[in-house]
Amino acid sequence: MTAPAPLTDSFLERVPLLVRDFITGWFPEPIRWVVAGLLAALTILLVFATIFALLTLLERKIIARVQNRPGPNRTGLPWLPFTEGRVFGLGQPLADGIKALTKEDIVPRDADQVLHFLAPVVLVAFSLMTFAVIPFGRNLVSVDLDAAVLFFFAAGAGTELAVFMAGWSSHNKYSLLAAMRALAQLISYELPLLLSVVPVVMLAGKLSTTGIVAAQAGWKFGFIPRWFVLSPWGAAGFVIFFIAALAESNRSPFDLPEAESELIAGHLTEYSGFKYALFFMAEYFGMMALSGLGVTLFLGGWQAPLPVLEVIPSYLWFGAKLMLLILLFMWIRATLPRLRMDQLTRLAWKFLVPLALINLGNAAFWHLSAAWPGLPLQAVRYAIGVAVIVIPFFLIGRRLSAGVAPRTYRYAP
Amino acid sequence: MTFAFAFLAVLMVASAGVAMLLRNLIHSALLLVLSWAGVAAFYLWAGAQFVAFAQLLVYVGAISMVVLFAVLLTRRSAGSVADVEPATFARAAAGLLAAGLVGGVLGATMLRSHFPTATGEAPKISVHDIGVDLMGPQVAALLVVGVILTVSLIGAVVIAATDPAATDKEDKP
Amino acid sequence: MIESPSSPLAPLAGAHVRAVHDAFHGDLLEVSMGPHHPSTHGVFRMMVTLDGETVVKLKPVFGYLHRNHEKLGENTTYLGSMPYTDRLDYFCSMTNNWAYALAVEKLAGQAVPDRAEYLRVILAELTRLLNHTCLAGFLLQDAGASGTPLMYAFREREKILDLFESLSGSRMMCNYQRFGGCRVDPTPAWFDAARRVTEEYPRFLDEYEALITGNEILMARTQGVGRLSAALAVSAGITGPMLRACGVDYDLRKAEPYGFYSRFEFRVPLGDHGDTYDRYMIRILEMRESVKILQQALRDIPAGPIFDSKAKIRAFRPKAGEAYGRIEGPKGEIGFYLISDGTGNPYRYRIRPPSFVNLTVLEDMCLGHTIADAVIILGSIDIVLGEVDR
Amino acid sequence: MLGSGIIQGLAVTAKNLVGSFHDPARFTTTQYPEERTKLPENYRNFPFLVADAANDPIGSLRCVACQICEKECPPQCIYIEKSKDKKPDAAGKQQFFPAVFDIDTSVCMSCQICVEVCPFDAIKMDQVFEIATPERFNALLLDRGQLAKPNTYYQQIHPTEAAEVDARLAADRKAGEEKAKAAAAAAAAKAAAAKAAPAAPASTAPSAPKSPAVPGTEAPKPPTTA
Repeated sequence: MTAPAPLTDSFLERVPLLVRDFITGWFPEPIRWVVAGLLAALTILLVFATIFALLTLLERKIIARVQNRPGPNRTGLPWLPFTEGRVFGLGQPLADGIKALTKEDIVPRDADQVLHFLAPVVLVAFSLMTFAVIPFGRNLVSVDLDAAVLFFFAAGAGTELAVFMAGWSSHNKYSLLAAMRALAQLISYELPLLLSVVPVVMLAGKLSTTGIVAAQAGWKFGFIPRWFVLSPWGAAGFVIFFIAALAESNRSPFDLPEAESELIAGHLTEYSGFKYALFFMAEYFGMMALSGLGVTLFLGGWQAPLPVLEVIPSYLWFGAKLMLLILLFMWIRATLPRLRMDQLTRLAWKFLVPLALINLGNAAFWHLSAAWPGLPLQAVRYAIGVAVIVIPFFLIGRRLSAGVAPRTYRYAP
Repeated sequence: MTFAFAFLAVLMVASAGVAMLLRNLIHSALLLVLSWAGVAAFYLWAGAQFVAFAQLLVYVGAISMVVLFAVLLTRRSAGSVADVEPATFARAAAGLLAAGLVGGVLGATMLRSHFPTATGEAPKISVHDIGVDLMGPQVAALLVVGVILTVSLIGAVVIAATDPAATDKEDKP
Repeated sequence: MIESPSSPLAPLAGAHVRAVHDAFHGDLLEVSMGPHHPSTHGVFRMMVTLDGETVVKLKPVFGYLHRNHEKLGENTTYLGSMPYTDRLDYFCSMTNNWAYALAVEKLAGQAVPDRAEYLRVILAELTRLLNHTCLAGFLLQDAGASGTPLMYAFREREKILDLFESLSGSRMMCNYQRFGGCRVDPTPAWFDAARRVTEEYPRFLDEYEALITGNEILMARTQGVGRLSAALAVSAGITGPMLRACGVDYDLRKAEPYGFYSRFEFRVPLGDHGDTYDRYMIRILEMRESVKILQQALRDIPAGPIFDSKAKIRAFRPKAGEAYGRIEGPKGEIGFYLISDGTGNPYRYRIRPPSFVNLTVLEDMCLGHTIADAVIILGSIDIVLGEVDR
Repeated sequence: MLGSGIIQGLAVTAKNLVGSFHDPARFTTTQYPEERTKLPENYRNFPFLVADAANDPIGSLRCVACQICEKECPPQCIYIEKSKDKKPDAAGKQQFFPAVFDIDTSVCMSCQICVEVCPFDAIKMDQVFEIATPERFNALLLDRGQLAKPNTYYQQIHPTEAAEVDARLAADRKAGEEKAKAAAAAAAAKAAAAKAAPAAPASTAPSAPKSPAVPGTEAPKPPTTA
């Protein structure tokens, strides 16, 4: 992240890098890279913490609107002029934050004090680390690692540990049950998540996130972007990735570890005050990071969808796509009931994993048939690509939903 | 660089040592995870990015879960203290003997081995090169490892699977 | 079952949890769900013994909301008990009122004018709509649907509650029926509003079903879960949609037509599986039938008095005797048994609460299912603790 | 197809998300303290005592302290002490009046049985619902001063019902006056004839029985038998 911005880019595109160079310019050359790294970390922390704060509000607003309610709209920013102290409840995150900070931090007497404290810290740390390898814009990636995708999942693995620590250390039956559930769920869905990413890595030939974005550059026929999601294997992979990401970030309909109708608040039951807020934050960070990875791997990263739209800076495109995915997360949460534990694991092992494996073969076919000449043959290639994934979907889907079907009812004579 | 090495080494050894000394098995398991993370950091320090992340993913992400599950599901002790019988002289002697034997073998091997001193820069190996290498010259080894893992997995499933009658009963709502 | 200190879950032992050892099941975990738990529909407590997440024993504990209802009824006048019946099953005050009024009218030999009978049918069917709508919402809430179906249910319930409010003066504690008729005569504007609600209801039901009935997750969660056999249901005295979901054709509106139900055309839906999904679907189908009854009743309601001129409000003293009045409430058969000794207070006042009787088979339905299923099975029984504990 | 039900559900929620911005049938919320829905006329919450004169509410209560409501109140939240002396009511008759009339609104369940049993139309249902108070003890125990509200207020909150009550009371009063006049005339004739000491017919005659069971918005009131 120390390379200067190429002068070929538009000014808006270069702004973040120019600011960085301006600030690092105050420091002597030998420690500039350290300053640049810290600056990147600080920016990510600030930007995503702000987005997190706004997302909590947005999520409540959206779910409220889906449910035909106005959502939080009372808490305003009292010092803002002309608003009568209310701006769509924009003060809500602030109020929530103050509440979380000032609330008494209750630790159960029998809890494992050290682990109880460490769990939220570890969780936030690991979920923040995943942001390091996501390219937010043309030249905006904090650490351009060669094995970036691997790093992402390695850092994500730490969060499971934190969830376990939280559940076990709370010394509460609900917490422990939730922790066990969370572990089973995270391990089960790690597999389809990874398997859905493998085709991307295979076709891009790289583990580096910037390399994968670069592999999706360019336009077919001058206007169709070459994003992976637009190919049959990519679309299937994206859907599998998305479902697995829902489960990995404990979002509805896979929010079993926090199933309030069964387990109160799951592994968060014994947490209060700011530690609870940290868990909450880490959950949103995880969701944003996974969405960011999804954008990078399947949706062309920071690339514009049309050549003419490239005047808009790349980081805005990334933000827009990220938002889109997060809205999808919220929409799903507002709609679906939750699965049962055995159904959840069955979905992973009997449905997503086989489909992801088939998709791997599909991607291989796509890779090998890339050179088929002529439009008709390309159309055949598309058809095969779609068929290879859709037919197993129907077969496995029918198997999975066996015995579960809408019913007809009779009436008393 | 020496400082980083020393720090990582101390971290690894210390966490492993404390893990052995602690009575609380969960704490021990978590410290073990820390030790593994130290190994990953050590790889990273040595410039082996791929191996480091793989170590993190596999050990911190997966193996640790297996260990924790094993501890939670098999522990037969009351309280959080490991169920250890009171120390006796015979026990201590047996422990010391075993430690001495293992240490002796390891030490002898290390003393006999010849470690060539690294000269100059470590070679830059990209993930791409590793992939090519694994799929090319080393593919036989990779396949053998895969087969062994598959066999062990199938074995585990066979052992874990209950008899059909019991499964049937469970399936019926 | 003995407590075993060597269980792996023993470190968790404390006030709420006890590791128990059972010779057959090995190590079990006893969890006390409730009385303060998000999904027990009030202050209900389930002592659940778990093998892993599977329920091997479930003991319902209730009485936390006991308010001495029956004894109060014996110490107040006949009329004085009427507002208390609102508070039994606070979703269905209109049907509770009707059942009580019916019992007292039987006791006193009191006639009811036609218009009042029609009104009672209209209000009872509106109550059925609102109760079943809410139940569907709560069931989905228990299944984890972050409140959306519940909010839609509440949106529609609001319209019915508005009707109740503009008629009786109160949204939930209607206190509307009297011995010999009803309290307030609805205005033509009220009937227009009721017709509008009735017309719009099928559209809401369509949307609601599109939202959730075909949902694969809901079907997977509810089909085959909490199965209740017809034999057990009959011998346990289960009534209402829960009984009809088992395929037993028993609806008091058909079996023992009270009021003017014999004048209306409607069908009684029956389930074949007796599982949670059937219990949910029977209620949806019953709502569609209720809409039909409402349309007929709102069309045919005659003009005339709503209160029998010979009926008494003050100093109401039925002659000595006993009577049992029962109706098909939304939750099942709700009945009131009264013994009069000729004074102003009943000598004995007894309620047959459908929630309470239906709750008795909870353990039988939950055994072998997971704790997550137990929650939605409880939700599908449709209990209101005000009625269970009385 | 697996997933079709889920997609259908997502379509419904999307429709509601959009609908909540433009469709008032979907977005039914009102922002309470600023916006208020109009209370229906029949809405009831807590009883109040009707007073005929707005300038002297306590002095002009219709209540004659007959204590029927106190007996009939299911949660027994009414406490009445009858006055020792009598004073003339609106019709000029000598009546007792409540020296103490308390309603504990923390106990009252707004069932309006007191209204139904009152033979004098003296207690009616109010429409107040914002009586929350931080005071723990006496703030919710309303005495007759707080309970007394003028008839004009009653006409304002329950117009239809109040009009009926007013008409009935006017008819009663007229009938009462005529009866009193007739009685007075008869008494005068009797007195003239027999020269006996005249009794005060107005003070002994109970309030005239009301027209029973008019189907309408008002609850029927059968004649007093207590």
